[in-house]
Amino acid sequence: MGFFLETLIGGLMTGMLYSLVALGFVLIFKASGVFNFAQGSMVLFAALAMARFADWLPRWLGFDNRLLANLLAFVAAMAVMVVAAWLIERLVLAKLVNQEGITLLMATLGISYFFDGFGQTVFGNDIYKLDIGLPKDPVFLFEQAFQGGILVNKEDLYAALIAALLVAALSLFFQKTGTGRALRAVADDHQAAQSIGIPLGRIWVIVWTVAGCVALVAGIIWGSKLGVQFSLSLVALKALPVVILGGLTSVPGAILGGLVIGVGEKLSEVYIGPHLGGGIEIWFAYVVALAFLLVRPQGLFGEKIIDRV
Amino acid sequence: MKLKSVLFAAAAGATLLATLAAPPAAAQAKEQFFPVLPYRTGAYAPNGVPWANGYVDYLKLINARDGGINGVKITFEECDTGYATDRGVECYERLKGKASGEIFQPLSTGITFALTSKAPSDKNVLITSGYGLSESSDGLVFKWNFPMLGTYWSGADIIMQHITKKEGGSLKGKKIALVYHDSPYGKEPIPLLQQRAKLQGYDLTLLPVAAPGVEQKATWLQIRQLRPDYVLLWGWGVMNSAAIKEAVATGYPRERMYGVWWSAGEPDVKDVGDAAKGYNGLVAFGNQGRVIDDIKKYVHGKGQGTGPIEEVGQTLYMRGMTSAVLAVESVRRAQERYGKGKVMDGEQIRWGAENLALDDKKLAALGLTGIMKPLSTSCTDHEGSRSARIHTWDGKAWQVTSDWYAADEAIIKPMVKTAAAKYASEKNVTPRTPADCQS
Amino acid sequence: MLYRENGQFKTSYRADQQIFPILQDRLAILALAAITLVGVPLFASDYLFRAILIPFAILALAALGLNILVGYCGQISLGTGAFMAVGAYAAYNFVVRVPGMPLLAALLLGGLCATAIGVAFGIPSLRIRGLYLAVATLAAQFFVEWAFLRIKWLTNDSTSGSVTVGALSVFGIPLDTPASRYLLCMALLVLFALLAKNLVRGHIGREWMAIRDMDVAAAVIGIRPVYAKLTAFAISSFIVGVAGALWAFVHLGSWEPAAFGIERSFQLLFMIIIGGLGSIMGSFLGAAFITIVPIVLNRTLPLFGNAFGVHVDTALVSHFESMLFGALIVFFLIVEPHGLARLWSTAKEKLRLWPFPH
Amino acid sequence: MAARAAGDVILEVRDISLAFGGVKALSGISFDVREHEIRSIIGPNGAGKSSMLNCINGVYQPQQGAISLRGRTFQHMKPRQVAEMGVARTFQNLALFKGMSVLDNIMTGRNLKMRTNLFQQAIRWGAAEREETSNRIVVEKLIDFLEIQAYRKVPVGRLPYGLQKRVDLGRALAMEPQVLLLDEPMAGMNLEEKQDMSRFILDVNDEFGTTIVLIEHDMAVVMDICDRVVVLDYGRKIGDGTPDEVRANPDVISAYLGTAH
Repeated sequence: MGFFLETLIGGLMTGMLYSLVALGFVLIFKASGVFNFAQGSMVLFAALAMARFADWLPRWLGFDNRLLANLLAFVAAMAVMVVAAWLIERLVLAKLVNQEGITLLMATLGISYFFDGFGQTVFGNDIYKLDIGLPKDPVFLFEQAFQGGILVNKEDLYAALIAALLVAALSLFFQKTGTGRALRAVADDHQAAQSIGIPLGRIWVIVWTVAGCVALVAGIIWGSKLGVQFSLSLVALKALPVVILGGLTSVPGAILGGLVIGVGEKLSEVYIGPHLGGGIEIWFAYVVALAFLLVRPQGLFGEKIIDRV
Repeated sequence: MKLKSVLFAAAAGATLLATLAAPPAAAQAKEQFFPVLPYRTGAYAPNGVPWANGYVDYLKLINARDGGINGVKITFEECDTGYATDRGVECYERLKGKASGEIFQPLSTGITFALTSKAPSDKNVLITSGYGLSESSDGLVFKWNFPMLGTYWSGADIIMQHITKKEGGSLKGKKIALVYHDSPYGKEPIPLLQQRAKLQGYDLTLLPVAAPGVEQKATWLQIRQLRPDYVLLWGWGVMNSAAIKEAVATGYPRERMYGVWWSAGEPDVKDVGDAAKGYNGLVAFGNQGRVIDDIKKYVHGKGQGTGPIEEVGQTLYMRGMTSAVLAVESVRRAQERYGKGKVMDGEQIRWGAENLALDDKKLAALGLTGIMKPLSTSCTDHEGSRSARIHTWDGKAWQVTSDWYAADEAIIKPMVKTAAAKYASEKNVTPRTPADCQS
Repeated sequence: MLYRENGQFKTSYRADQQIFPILQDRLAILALAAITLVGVPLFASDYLFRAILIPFAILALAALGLNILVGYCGQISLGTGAFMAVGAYAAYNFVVRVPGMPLLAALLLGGLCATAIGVAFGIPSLRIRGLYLAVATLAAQFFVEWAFLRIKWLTNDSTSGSVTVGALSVFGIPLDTPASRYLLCMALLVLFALLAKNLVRGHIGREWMAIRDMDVAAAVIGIRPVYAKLTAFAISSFIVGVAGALWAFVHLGSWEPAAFGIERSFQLLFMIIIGGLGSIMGSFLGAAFITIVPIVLNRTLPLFGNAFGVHVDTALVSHFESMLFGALIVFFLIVEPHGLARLWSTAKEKLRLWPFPH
Repeated sequence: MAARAAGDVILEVRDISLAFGGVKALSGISFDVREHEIRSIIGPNGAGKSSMLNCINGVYQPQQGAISLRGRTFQHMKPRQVAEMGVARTFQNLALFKGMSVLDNIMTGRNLKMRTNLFQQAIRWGAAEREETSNRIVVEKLIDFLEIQAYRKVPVGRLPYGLQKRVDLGRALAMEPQVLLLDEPMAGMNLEEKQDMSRFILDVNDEFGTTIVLIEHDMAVVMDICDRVVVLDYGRKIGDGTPDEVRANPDVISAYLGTAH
């Protein structure tokens, strides 16, 4: 029982991170109809920027204070992501307006390759330490209730909390603020949005910036966990089943989907895995999502598509 | 207008093709060419880079200090494989034409598998120091493979010996878990561990981790539930540090974790720092010796260093450097038979690699005392030396914490024989008999 | 002046329906065939064969298969690597388990197994559309990779999960020289290209394109989406499977599931984007481009570097490579969505008028 | 316009209701179509005209009601079945296959007539080639009939709107249909193009003896060329009869003509 709870909690905490990345996908998709395959590379890129600046800035400016360094680095990395977002809008999206989803998807594949190459050329391809002072040691709950207690990984706990906060903030931003409303307008109908004077270009820059910020936070969390290196670009792959499970256009879908997948893959690995020889995490989430799509092609909360002719 | 550009493009394409079709420049006289297949990119770059630097630095050292191998200058060229099998093959094809017979060291079990079937027909020597097919230590079947300084079976065997010793001789009823990179590399040790499990009566749990190994929470929850007495780590790249961090997070004692030599380098622990204190790993050589100073003096001193100088002497760097030693010495040995100061071809280098005899005297002469154990290969045994030590991370650096162990031939030999035989039948290779070894 | 079609009048629909209606094209293609099948084997170096020509031929074949699915039927797949893997391992099993199994038969059987898997993973396409499908096909990728690592039976109980094949021969002719291997791949490539071309210009091809362009209208004029999509999946994954088997047997000779990882799927996708979606020719051009560019970069970049006194190390080269590919993908999608194939045909258009424009 | 000899009922729609979620698109629609006549469905935007056709085509599945076609009655039809029973269709906002040439678009209309299997097609030699050619001949006739010979090999995307409409018609005719459903064939055309199109429609009706169901906005055209009219408004049927009867119908006047003038 205790073990089950541990797995469950572990899954939920991982799931929260998936939700975060998935949210990046959903925001961009809602606002620009782009399925952003570059999300993962953005995570890597942002994390690299953060880690390297945290390392460089003190040397350039000649101070020695980890907190300050991290803060400045965060700002710098954020700035980088804003520029990136702007460039992407200018050089790619603006040129591909009203193209089919598949074309845009492929374009983001291209973007992601570019990010990987560029990021590692500029920031290097070693493994970099990114220490934002998250505690690494575990805590044990209900030691009296369960033998050995329930282990909770503090770092993951904090990570999950940060993710949850950001998710909440984004949902609010999306629902409440004027920009958020504009975003949703664009999401519903580009032409209409334009006709009532919402500048598509700016909206897109904003969403991609937001996505960049999401990537940065995810990158920091994973980076401080795994060290900042190339593999970070692969973690986003794990958020894909989340997105299709939750529905490409649904914020709550992304959040719920993330938790479901997170818990699902941990439980499956721990309970089903041993019978199949282990290592099933990597595809289990996909198969679940796939099976689900067969029943509900538009995902948990996605809108139903009706053919008009 | 457009036509012009099209024609221009066509012309450009043609010229490019011409450059490609042009046969690669053949090695000049008095130059021995060494291809280098590193990976400085991709998920495994952090571990691939120091290895490559060590390898290249040593080649540079031989030129800078000794003016080559008995006067034969060393030339080399890198081709980045990114740890991908097909790119490895491509690099092999690209570089192999550069000289008649070369030594390849792909630093990837997958690429080794692919090249094993190509090297013989091309007469290229394949030295896989500390990786590759364990059964390829049988030189009768694998004429061109040289898994020198220990295969994975040797490595696993040594770890088990060490653990057995710690447990006072018996592992009966103990629980051992193997956390491994879900790839041919990670699976190599399994047969040996199972074999020993039969003999020693411990029970072995296999926990694969999908490459690249960033997500291990479930794995370590299982370990926490299973509470094994020891965890063997067979990871590469990010998987290692991730594993150690998960161990910290699930409170598994690092003292009871043992990594293969690929899981016990600086990149694996450096960003874990103190938390990794007590974590153990295999190491097949020392890091104090004259050659280190020579590299600092002749290579880095002259601004020729491939990587940062701090890296010199680190575990993976040393693995790369010693691999280069093996390559160079194979050529040197070949020259002893086929003529000093001559450029050696594939067959000759192969003979050299097969008849290496690096005794203490030779090692001393090379400034390798305290770094490498004596090693001597023969056509039945391409491994040469199967000994290693345990070293432990003290939070700042790796400290050697055991004496040398030698893998237990009694267990490994028969396994090698059967596996090699299976390979021979599959690929219908006819094994050599000890008689025609001198060819 | 040389490239004129006027004066060539079609007297029958049949003549109008052939693959190369223009005389010069027919001659050119014959010449090309002669060169590739006779000229090249005589003059190419081993390196050229094994590092460029053979990989090109095999990848072109795979790209051809993928193009049928993505380019003609509009069903995007990110799981191509998986289908290649199925082809490879299936063929391997036939070879090791069935004594005296001839190579070609094994290749084709491998293809058939890939077909089965392909159709199985194609079924979702009947319910799921576009992006959802794209992601869904990743399931195939990861599952298959896992299966070949985990299920020992599939790898003939090789302890490490990686397998090797022995000496190859076709009709008793041993494939020991690169040239012979190249000829095998080329022959298969040409054969399948021809069959594929016939399909896409036949009515099944029109059905695929109809589904791709406007599936509702297609249904209304009596096209069964199920049939069209599944045949596309079947034929595509058959060709891809054969390509996979070739890649494993002829190019690698010894391989592990990682050889057919997701990177491969993306690489093939790039080939058909750059080469040209919905164009047989495009598959060839794309494959050629993507096989050659990295090698060219590897050879030329360091030279440029030295020229400007910058040291270009291997890492920089391959980072630059992925940057370049990324940029090219975007470039093509923006500037020429129909890829090199379209550039090629525009070039021909120009050539018709040359030297008198308009 | 001389009333033609109206044959017996070929298509009958009984009490069809269709809803998307809560929105009712059609409620209890019934009407019949006689062989060889030109029947038209009119009504303001959002009256449910296209939805009606989509039900007949089997693109939408009506929640209730039945459709009987040449004596056979169906609750639910698959588009394929409908097509096989000789019902063809053109689309309101062009649903041509953009990537394909005019020729291929129309050839696609022949798909039901083409029987060779995959392998025959792959080899192409013999049966497949013959089949291709024979169907090509039929299609070429249509191309002549629609006067678009010059554009054979042009991708339809590049054609002007009016011509695209013709290709759409051609693709439908290629099916040699008994019943032809035309969804606003003249929408967005200039007068001249409209006249051409009307001519084509009448010719089709005469030469091939095809029964035609026609959705149209443009009252004038409808009243000229069609025999009987159904009037829809907000998914309900508010009028049915000859053009003159419909003109007289007060509901129709208020709902439609009223707004039209």
